[in-house]
Amino acid sequence: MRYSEVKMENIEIVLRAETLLEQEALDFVKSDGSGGVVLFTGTVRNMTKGKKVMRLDFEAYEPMAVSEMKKIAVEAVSRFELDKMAIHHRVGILEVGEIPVLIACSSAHRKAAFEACEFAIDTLKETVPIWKREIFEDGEVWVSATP
Amino acid sequence: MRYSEVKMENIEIVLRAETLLEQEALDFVKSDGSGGVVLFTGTVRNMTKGKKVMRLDFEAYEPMAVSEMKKIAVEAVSRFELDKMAIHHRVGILEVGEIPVLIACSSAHRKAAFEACEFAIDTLKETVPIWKREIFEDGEVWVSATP
Amino acid sequence: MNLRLICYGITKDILGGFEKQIEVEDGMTVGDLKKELTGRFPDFEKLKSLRIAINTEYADDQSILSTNDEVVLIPPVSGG
Amino acid sequence: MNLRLICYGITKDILGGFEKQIEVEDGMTVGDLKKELTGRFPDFEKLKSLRIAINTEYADDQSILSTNDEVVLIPPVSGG
Repeated sequence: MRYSEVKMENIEIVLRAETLLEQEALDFVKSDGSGGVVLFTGTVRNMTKGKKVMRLDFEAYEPMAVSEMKKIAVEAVSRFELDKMAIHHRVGILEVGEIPVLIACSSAHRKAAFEACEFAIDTLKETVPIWKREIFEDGEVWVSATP
Repeated sequence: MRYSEVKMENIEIVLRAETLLEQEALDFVKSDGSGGVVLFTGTVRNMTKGKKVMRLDFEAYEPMAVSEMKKIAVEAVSRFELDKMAIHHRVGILEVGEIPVLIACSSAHRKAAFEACEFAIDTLKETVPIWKREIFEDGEVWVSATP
Repeated sequence: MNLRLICYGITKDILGGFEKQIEVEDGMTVGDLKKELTGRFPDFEKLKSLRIAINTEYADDQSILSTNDEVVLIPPVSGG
Repeated sequence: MNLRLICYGITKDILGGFEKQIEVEDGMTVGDLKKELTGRFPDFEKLKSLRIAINTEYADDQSILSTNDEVVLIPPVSGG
Protein backbone atom coordinates (compact mmCIF):
# COMPACT_ATOMS: atom_id res chain seq x y z
CA MET A 1 0.00 0.00 0.00
CA ARG A 2 1.50 3.31 -1.06
CA TYR A 3 -1.38 5.66 -0.31
CA SER A 4 -3.42 5.96 2.88
CA GLU A 5 -5.87 8.59 3.90
CA VAL A 6 -8.29 9.47 6.66
CA LYS A 7 -10.71 12.26 5.89
CA MET A 8 -13.15 13.58 8.48
CA GLU A 9 -14.95 16.88 8.61
CA ASN A 10 -12.14 18.61 10.49
CA ILE A 11 -9.19 16.21 10.13
CA GLU A 12 -7.21 15.07 7.12
CA ILE A 13 -4.43 12.46 7.36
CA VAL A 14 -2.40 11.56 4.30
CA LEU A 15 0.47 9.07 3.96
CA ARG A 16 1.79 8.67 0.44
CA ALA A 17 4.76 8.18 -1.85
CA GLU A 18 3.90 11.18 -4.06
CA THR A 19 5.11 14.76 -3.49
CA LEU A 20 3.42 16.66 -0.65
CA LEU A 21 2.02 20.09 -1.50
CA GLU A 22 1.72 22.86 1.06
CA GLN A 23 -1.28 24.38 -0.73
CA GLU A 24 -3.19 21.12 -0.41
CA ALA A 25 -2.87 21.09 3.40
CA LEU A 26 -3.57 24.84 3.61
CA ASP A 27 -6.69 24.53 1.46
CA PHE A 28 -8.08 21.78 3.70
CA VAL A 29 -7.74 23.73 6.95
CA LYS A 30 -8.91 27.14 5.72
CA SER A 31 -12.37 28.25 6.72
CA ASP A 32 -14.20 31.57 6.75
CA GLY A 33 -14.60 31.33 10.52
CA SER A 34 -10.88 30.97 11.25
CA GLY A 35 -8.69 33.96 11.87
CA GLY A 36 -5.40 32.21 11.38
CA VAL A 37 -3.64 29.22 9.93
CA VAL A 38 -0.28 27.84 11.05
CA LEU A 39 1.70 25.47 8.83
CA PHE A 40 4.81 23.50 9.67
CA THR A 41 6.79 22.11 6.74
CA GLY A 42 9.65 19.74 7.33
CA THR A 43 12.30 19.65 4.63
CA VAL A 44 15.16 17.30 3.90
CA ARG A 45 18.40 19.02 4.91
CA ASN A 46 21.57 18.72 2.87
CA MET A 47 23.75 18.13 5.93
CA THR A 48 23.50 16.20 9.17
CA LYS A 49 26.23 16.58 11.81
CA GLY A 50 28.50 18.11 9.20
CA LYS A 51 28.08 15.22 6.77
CA LYS A 52 26.57 15.63 3.30
CA VAL A 53 23.21 13.89 2.92
CA MET A 54 22.41 12.51 -0.56
CA ARG A 55 18.79 11.52 0.10
CA LEU A 56 16.48 10.00 2.71
CA ASP A 57 14.43 6.82 2.57
CA PHE A 58 11.27 6.79 4.70
CA GLU A 59 9.38 3.65 5.57
CA ALA A 60 6.17 3.45 7.56
CA TYR A 61 4.14 0.80 9.31
CA GLU A 62 1.29 2.24 7.37
CA PRO A 63 -1.98 1.33 9.12
CA MET A 64 -0.53 2.22 12.51
CA ALA A 65 1.22 5.36 11.23
CA VAL A 66 -2.12 6.60 9.90
CA SER A 67 -3.97 5.73 13.11
CA GLU A 68 -1.30 7.39 15.29
CA MET A 69 -1.40 10.55 13.13
CA LYS A 70 -5.17 10.55 13.44
CA LYS A 71 -4.90 10.30 17.25
CA ILE A 72 -2.59 13.32 17.27
CA ALA A 73 -4.95 15.38 15.12
CA VAL A 74 -8.01 14.39 17.15
CA GLU A 75 -6.27 15.34 20.38
CA ALA A 76 -4.92 18.60 18.97
CA VAL A 77 -8.31 19.70 17.62
CA SER A 78 -9.94 19.00 20.96
CA ARG A 79 -7.24 20.28 23.32
CA PHE A 80 -6.48 23.49 21.40
CA GLU A 81 -10.03 24.10 20.14
CA LEU A 82 -8.96 24.12 16.51
CA ASP A 83 -11.23 24.38 13.52
CA LYS A 84 -9.24 21.87 11.46
CA MET A 85 -5.94 20.01 11.25
CA ALA A 86 -4.18 18.27 8.35
CA ILE A 87 -1.17 15.97 8.78
CA HIS A 88 0.51 14.76 5.58
CA HIS A 89 3.53 12.46 5.59
CA ARG A 90 5.63 11.11 2.78
CA VAL A 91 7.15 7.64 2.36
CA GLY A 92 9.85 6.43 -0.02
CA ILE A 93 12.96 8.13 -1.35
CA LEU A 94 13.23 11.91 -0.80
CA GLU A 95 15.88 14.18 -2.25
CA VAL A 96 17.35 17.21 -0.44
CA GLY A 97 14.77 20.03 -0.27
CA GLU A 98 11.75 17.72 -0.58
CA ILE A 99 9.01 17.65 2.06
CA PRO A 100 8.67 14.65 4.40
CA VAL A 101 5.94 16.17 6.56
CA LEU A 102 3.33 18.94 6.54
CA ILE A 103 1.12 19.93 9.47
CA ALA A 104 -1.46 22.67 9.07
CA CYS A 105 -4.15 23.86 11.45
CA SER A 106 -6.69 26.65 11.70
CA SER A 107 -8.18 28.35 14.70
CA ALA A 108 -10.01 31.49 15.74
CA HIS A 109 -7.06 32.18 18.04
CA ARG A 110 -3.57 32.25 16.57
CA LYS A 111 -1.80 31.35 19.82
CA ALA A 112 -3.73 28.08 19.97
CA ALA A 113 -2.85 27.35 16.34
CA PHE A 114 0.89 27.81 17.01
CA GLU A 115 0.75 25.61 20.11
CA ALA A 116 -1.28 22.92 18.37
CA CYS A 117 1.03 22.76 15.36
CA GLU A 118 4.11 22.45 17.58
CA PHE A 119 2.40 19.83 19.77
CA ALA A 120 1.53 17.82 16.66
CA ILE A 121 5.02 17.75 15.13
CA ASP A 122 6.65 17.04 18.52
CA THR A 123 4.25 14.15 19.17
CA LEU A 124 4.56 12.80 15.63
CA LYS A 125 8.30 12.48 16.10
CA GLU A 126 7.74 10.40 19.25
CA THR A 127 4.81 8.15 18.45
CA VAL A 128 4.24 7.68 14.73
CA PRO A 129 5.86 4.47 13.40
CA ILE A 130 7.85 5.94 10.53
CA TRP A 131 11.59 5.48 10.10
CA LYS A 132 14.12 7.25 7.96
CA ARG A 133 17.48 6.16 6.65
CA GLU A 134 19.99 8.84 5.79
CA ILE A 135 21.95 7.96 2.70
CA PHE A 136 25.46 9.42 2.50
CA GLU A 137 28.07 9.11 -0.21
CA ASP A 138 29.80 6.38 1.80
CA GLY A 139 26.98 4.54 3.52
CA GLU A 140 23.63 4.85 5.25
CA VAL A 141 22.20 4.91 8.75
CA TRP A 142 18.81 4.55 10.45
CA VAL A 143 18.25 7.94 12.07
CA SER A 144 18.05 8.00 15.90
CA ALA A 145 18.07 4.21 16.20
CA THR A 146 21.13 4.06 18.43
CA PRO A 147 22.41 6.61 20.99
CA MET B 1 2.11 53.88 -3.96
CA ARG B 2 0.43 50.47 -4.05
CA TYR B 3 3.45 48.19 -4.00
CA SER B 4 6.44 48.26 -1.68
CA GLU B 5 9.15 45.75 -1.22
CA VAL B 6 12.39 45.17 0.66
CA LYS B 7 14.48 42.26 -0.53
CA MET B 8 17.66 41.24 1.24
CA GLU B 9 19.48 37.94 1.18
CA ASN B 10 17.52 36.53 4.11
CA ILE B 11 14.56 38.93 4.46
CA GLU B 12 11.66 39.71 2.17
CA ILE B 13 9.07 42.39 3.00
CA VAL B 14 6.10 42.95 0.71
CA LEU B 15 3.23 45.43 1.04
CA ARG B 16 0.79 45.42 -1.85
CA ALA B 17 -2.79 45.65 -3.04
CA GLU B 18 -2.66 42.38 -4.99
CA THR B 19 -3.52 38.94 -3.60
CA LEU B 20 -0.93 37.38 -1.28
CA LEU B 21 0.15 33.84 -2.10
CA GLU B 22 1.36 31.40 0.54
CA GLN B 23 3.61 29.61 -1.93
CA GLU B 24 5.45 32.84 -2.70
CA ALA B 25 6.44 33.37 0.95
CA LEU B 26 7.25 29.66 1.40
CA ASP B 27 9.46 29.62 -1.69
CA PHE B 28 11.46 32.60 -0.43
CA VAL B 29 12.27 31.09 2.96
CA LYS B 30 13.04 27.54 1.86
CA SER B 31 16.66 26.48 1.75
CA ASP B 32 18.48 23.17 1.59
CA GLY B 33 20.13 23.89 4.94
CA SER B 34 16.85 24.43 6.83
CA GLY B 35 15.10 21.57 8.54
CA GLY B 36 11.79 23.33 8.96
CA VAL B 37 9.55 26.15 7.82
CA VAL B 38 6.74 27.73 9.83
CA LEU B 39 4.08 29.83 8.12
CA PHE B 40 1.39 31.97 9.71
CA THR B 41 -1.49 33.01 7.46
CA GLY B 42 -4.04 35.52 8.68
CA THR B 43 -7.45 35.30 7.05
CA VAL B 44 -10.44 37.62 7.02
CA ARG B 45 -13.09 36.11 9.29
CA ASN B 46 -16.77 36.21 8.42
CA MET B 47 -17.81 37.25 11.93
CA THR B 48 -16.53 39.57 14.61
CA LYS B 49 -18.16 39.60 18.04
CA GLY B 50 -21.18 37.81 16.59
CA LYS B 51 -21.66 40.34 13.79
CA LYS B 52 -21.41 39.46 10.10
CA VAL B 53 -18.42 41.05 8.38
CA MET B 54 -18.86 41.95 4.68
CA ARG B 55 -15.26 42.94 3.96
CA LEU B 56 -12.23 44.72 5.41
CA ASP B 57 -10.42 47.81 4.18
CA PHE B 58 -6.71 48.04 5.09
CA GLU B 59 -4.72 51.23 4.86
CA ALA B 60 -1.02 51.61 5.59
CA TYR B 61 1.42 54.41 6.21
CA GLU B 62 3.46 52.65 3.60
CA PRO B 63 7.12 53.70 4.01
CA MET B 64 6.92 53.29 7.78
CA ALA B 65 4.91 50.07 7.59
CA VAL B 66 7.62 48.58 5.39
CA SER B 67 10.44 49.81 7.64
CA GLU B 68 8.70 48.52 10.79
CA MET B 69 8.12 45.12 9.15
CA LYS B 70 11.78 45.07 8.16
CA LYS B 71 12.80 45.81 11.77
CA ILE B 72 10.70 42.87 12.97
CA ALA B 73 12.24 40.49 10.44
CA VAL B 74 15.79 41.66 11.17
CA GLU B 75 15.27 41.19 14.90
CA ALA B 76 13.58 37.80 14.47
CA VAL B 77 16.34 36.46 12.20
CA SER B 78 18.99 37.55 14.67
CA ARG B 79 17.27 36.66 17.94
CA PHE B 80 15.99 33.24 16.83
CA GLU B 81 18.91 32.39 14.52
CA LEU B 82 16.68 31.92 11.50
CA ASP B 83 17.81 31.23 8.00
CA LYS B 84 15.19 33.49 6.42
CA MET B 85 11.97 35.38 7.09
CA ALA B 86 9.29 36.78 4.76
CA ILE B 87 6.55 39.19 5.88
CA HIS B 88 3.87 40.00 3.30
CA HIS B 89 0.97 42.37 4.05
CA ARG B 90 -1.99 43.37 1.94
CA VAL B 91 -3.63 46.81 1.62
CA GLY B 92 -7.00 47.77 0.16
CA ILE B 93 -10.33 45.96 0.20
CA LEU B 94 -10.33 42.31 1.29
CA GLU B 95 -13.25 39.92 1.13
CA VAL B 96 -13.96 37.19 3.69
CA GLY B 97 -11.41 34.35 3.35
CA GLU B 98 -8.74 36.53 1.75
CA ILE B 99 -5.26 36.88 3.28
CA PRO B 100 -4.21 40.15 4.95
CA VAL B 101 -0.88 38.87 6.24
CA LEU B 102 1.63 36.06 5.71
CA ILE B 103 4.72 35.40 7.80
CA ALA B 104 7.08 32.57 6.92
CA CYS B 105 10.43 31.64 8.37
CA SER B 106 12.96 28.85 8.11
CA SER B 107 15.42 27.52 10.62
CA ALA B 108 17.57 24.51 11.38
CA HIS B 109 15.57 24.19 14.62
CA ARG B 110 11.81 24.00 14.45
CA LYS B 111 11.21 25.36 17.96
CA ALA B 112 13.01 28.57 17.01
CA ALA B 113 10.94 28.85 13.84
CA PHE B 114 7.66 28.56 15.78
CA GLU B 115 8.79 31.15 18.34
CA ALA B 116 10.05 33.54 15.68
CA CYS B 117 6.86 33.37 13.64
CA GLU B 118 4.70 34.02 16.71
CA PHE B 119 6.99 36.86 17.83
CA ALA B 120 6.72 38.44 14.37
CA ILE B 121 2.92 38.38 14.12
CA ASP B 122 2.52 39.56 17.75
CA THR B 123 4.93 42.46 17.17
CA LEU B 124 3.42 43.34 13.79
CA LYS B 125 0.05 43.81 15.46
CA GLU B 126 1.59 46.28 17.92
CA THR B 127 4.03 48.33 15.91
CA VAL B 128 3.30 48.29 12.17
CA PRO B 129 1.25 51.34 11.07
CA ILE B 130 -1.55 49.55 9.25
CA TRP B 131 -5.22 50.05 10.05
CA LYS B 132 -8.29 48.06 9.15
CA ARG B 133 -11.92 49.08 8.92
CA GLU B 134 -14.51 46.35 9.33
CA ILE B 135 -17.42 46.87 6.98
CA PHE B 136 -20.74 45.48 8.19
CA GLU B 137 -24.14 45.51 6.49
CA ASP B 138 -25.13 48.51 8.60
CA GLY B 139 -21.93 50.50 9.02
CA GLU B 140 -18.21 50.34 9.53
CA VAL B 141 -15.67 50.68 12.31
CA TRP B 142 -11.91 51.19 12.70
CA VAL B 143 -10.77 48.03 14.46
CA SER B 144 -9.29 48.47 17.97
CA ALA B 145 -9.28 52.27 17.76
CA THR B 146 -11.40 52.78 20.86
CA PRO B 147 -11.67 50.63 24.01
CA MET C 1 5.43 77.54 13.17
CA ASN C 2 3.32 75.68 10.68
CA LEU C 3 2.95 71.90 11.02
CA ARG C 4 1.55 69.62 8.35
CA LEU C 5 -0.14 66.65 10.03
CA ILE C 6 -0.77 63.43 8.15
CA CYS C 7 -3.69 61.42 9.49
CA TYR C 8 -4.33 57.69 9.23
CA GLY C 9 -7.17 55.48 10.39
CA ILE C 10 -9.64 57.05 12.78
CA THR C 11 -7.58 60.24 13.14
CA LYS C 12 -8.60 61.09 9.55
CA ASP C 13 -12.23 61.09 10.71
CA ILE C 14 -11.42 63.15 13.81
CA LEU C 15 -9.44 65.83 11.97
CA GLY C 16 -11.65 65.70 8.90
CA GLY C 17 -9.08 64.76 6.28
CA PHE C 18 -5.81 63.06 5.42
CA GLU C 19 -3.76 66.26 5.70
CA LYS C 20 -4.15 69.11 8.12
CA GLN C 21 -2.06 72.27 8.47
CA ILE C 22 -1.96 73.69 11.99
CA GLU C 23 -0.18 76.68 13.54
CA VAL C 24 1.71 75.81 16.75
CA GLU C 25 4.41 77.37 18.94
CA ASP C 26 8.03 77.01 17.79
CA GLY C 27 9.92 74.16 19.43
CA MET C 28 6.78 72.31 20.44
CA THR C 29 7.31 68.75 21.72
CA VAL C 30 5.37 65.67 20.68
CA GLY C 31 3.79 65.55 24.15
CA ASP C 32 2.64 69.16 23.78
CA LEU C 33 1.21 68.42 20.33
CA LYS C 34 -0.87 65.55 21.71
CA LYS C 35 -2.27 67.85 24.42
CA GLU C 36 -2.96 70.57 21.85
CA LEU C 37 -4.80 68.13 19.59
CA THR C 38 -6.84 66.68 22.42
CA GLY C 39 -7.80 70.23 23.47
CA ARG C 40 -8.94 71.16 19.97
CA PHE C 41 -10.51 67.77 19.13
CA PRO C 42 -11.92 66.08 22.26
CA ASP C 43 -12.59 62.85 20.29
CA PHE C 44 -8.88 62.01 20.71
CA GLU C 45 -9.68 61.18 24.34
CA LYS C 46 -11.74 58.22 23.15
CA LEU C 47 -8.76 56.52 21.50
CA LYS C 48 -6.97 53.61 23.16
CA SER C 49 -3.68 55.26 22.28
CA LEU C 50 -2.14 57.92 20.07
CA ARG C 51 1.44 57.78 18.87
CA ILE C 52 3.24 60.29 16.68
CA ALA C 53 5.74 59.36 14.01
CA ILE C 54 8.31 61.86 12.80
CA ASN C 55 9.88 61.06 9.45
CA THR C 56 8.73 57.41 9.58
CA GLU C 57 9.98 56.69 13.13
CA TYR C 58 7.96 56.60 16.34
CA ALA C 59 8.79 59.69 18.42
CA ASP C 60 8.63 59.92 22.21
CA ASP C 61 6.86 62.75 24.03
CA GLN C 62 10.11 64.68 24.56
CA SER C 63 10.96 64.89 20.84
CA ILE C 64 10.92 68.42 19.45
CA LEU C 65 8.97 69.11 16.29
CA SER C 66 10.22 71.17 13.39
CA THR C 67 8.25 72.71 10.54
CA ASN C 68 9.88 70.47 7.92
CA ASP C 69 9.09 67.19 9.68
CA GLU C 70 6.70 64.66 8.28
CA VAL C 71 4.43 64.38 11.32
CA VAL C 72 2.05 61.44 11.23
CA LEU C 73 -0.74 60.62 13.68
CA ILE C 74 -0.77 56.92 14.57
CA PRO C 75 -3.94 55.76 16.30
CA PRO C 76 -4.06 52.12 17.57
CA VAL C 77 -2.78 49.95 14.74
CA SER C 78 -4.74 46.90 13.58
CA GLY C 79 -2.76 45.19 10.85
CA GLY C 80 -2.57 41.45 10.45
CA MET D 1 3.27 -21.12 20.19
CA ASN D 2 4.38 -19.65 16.91
CA LEU D 3 4.75 -15.87 16.61
CA ARG D 4 5.12 -13.99 13.35
CA LEU D 5 7.21 -10.87 13.96
CA ILE D 6 7.09 -7.93 11.57
CA CYS D 7 10.23 -5.83 11.57
CA TYR D 8 10.66 -2.18 10.62
CA GLY D 9 13.66 0.10 10.46
CA ILE D 10 16.83 -1.18 12.04
CA THR D 11 15.09 -4.26 13.49
CA LYS D 12 14.87 -5.59 9.92
CA ASP D 13 18.66 -5.51 9.76
CA ILE D 14 19.02 -7.13 13.20
CA LEU D 15 16.60 -9.99 12.50
CA GLY D 16 17.64 -10.28 8.86
CA GLY D 17 14.30 -9.67 7.19
CA PHE D 18 10.90 -8.01 7.27
CA GLU D 19 9.14 -11.09 8.65
CA LYS D 20 10.41 -13.64 11.13
CA GLN D 21 8.64 -16.67 12.58
CA ILE D 22 9.76 -17.63 16.08
CA GLU D 23 8.69 -20.33 18.51
CA VAL D 24 7.97 -19.02 22.05
CA GLU D 25 6.19 -20.21 25.21
CA ASP D 26 2.39 -19.94 25.29
CA GLY D 27 1.12 -16.85 27.11
CA MET D 28 4.36 -14.97 26.73
CA THR D 29 4.21 -11.26 27.64
CA VAL D 30 5.60 -8.38 25.61
CA GLY D 31 8.26 -7.83 28.29
CA ASP D 32 9.33 -11.50 28.03
CA LEU D 33 9.48 -11.25 24.25
CA LYS D 34 11.83 -8.25 24.45
CA LYS D 35 14.12 -10.20 26.80
CA GLU D 36 13.97 -13.26 24.53
CA LEU D 37 14.88 -11.16 21.47
CA THR D 38 17.73 -9.40 23.24
CA GLY D 39 19.06 -12.78 24.34
CA ARG D 40 18.99 -14.18 20.83
CA PHE D 41 20.09 -10.97 19.07
CA PRO D 42 22.43 -8.92 21.30
CA ASP D 43 22.30 -6.00 18.80
CA PHE D 44 18.94 -5.04 20.34
CA GLU D 45 20.88 -3.75 23.36
CA LYS D 46 22.34 -1.03 21.14
CA LEU D 47 18.95 0.51 20.40
CA LYS D 48 17.75 3.65 22.18
CA SER D 49 14.39 1.96 22.71
CA LEU D 50 12.27 -0.95 21.50
CA ARG D 51 8.49 -0.90 21.57
CA ILE D 52 6.12 -3.63 20.46
CA ALA D 53 2.83 -3.00 18.70
CA ILE D 54 0.07 -5.59 18.78
CA ASN D 55 -2.56 -5.20 16.08
CA THR D 56 -1.54 -1.58 15.33
CA GLU D 57 -1.51 -0.39 18.97
CA TYR D 58 1.48 0.09 21.27
CA ALA D 59 1.48 -2.69 23.88
CA ASP D 60 2.90 -2.42 27.39
CA ASP D 61 5.25 -5.01 28.86
CA GLN D 62 2.43 -6.80 30.71
CA SER D 63 0.40 -7.48 27.55
CA ILE D 64 0.02 -11.15 26.71
CA LEU D 65 0.81 -12.29 23.19
CA SER D 66 -1.29 -14.69 21.17
CA THR D 67 -0.38 -16.61 18.05
CA ASN D 68 -2.83 -14.72 15.87
CA ASP D 69 -1.58 -11.26 16.82
CA GLU D 70 0.13 -8.98 14.37
CA VAL D 71 3.30 -8.36 16.40
CA VAL D 72 5.42 -5.49 15.13
CA LEU D 73 8.86 -4.43 16.37
CA ILE D 74 9.08 -0.64 16.70
CA PRO D 75 12.64 0.67 17.08
CA PRO D 76 13.08 4.43 17.76
CA VAL D 77 10.86 6.25 15.26
CA SER D 78 12.24 9.07 13.14
CA GLY D 79 9.41 10.45 11.04
CA GLY D 80 9.01 14.11 10.26
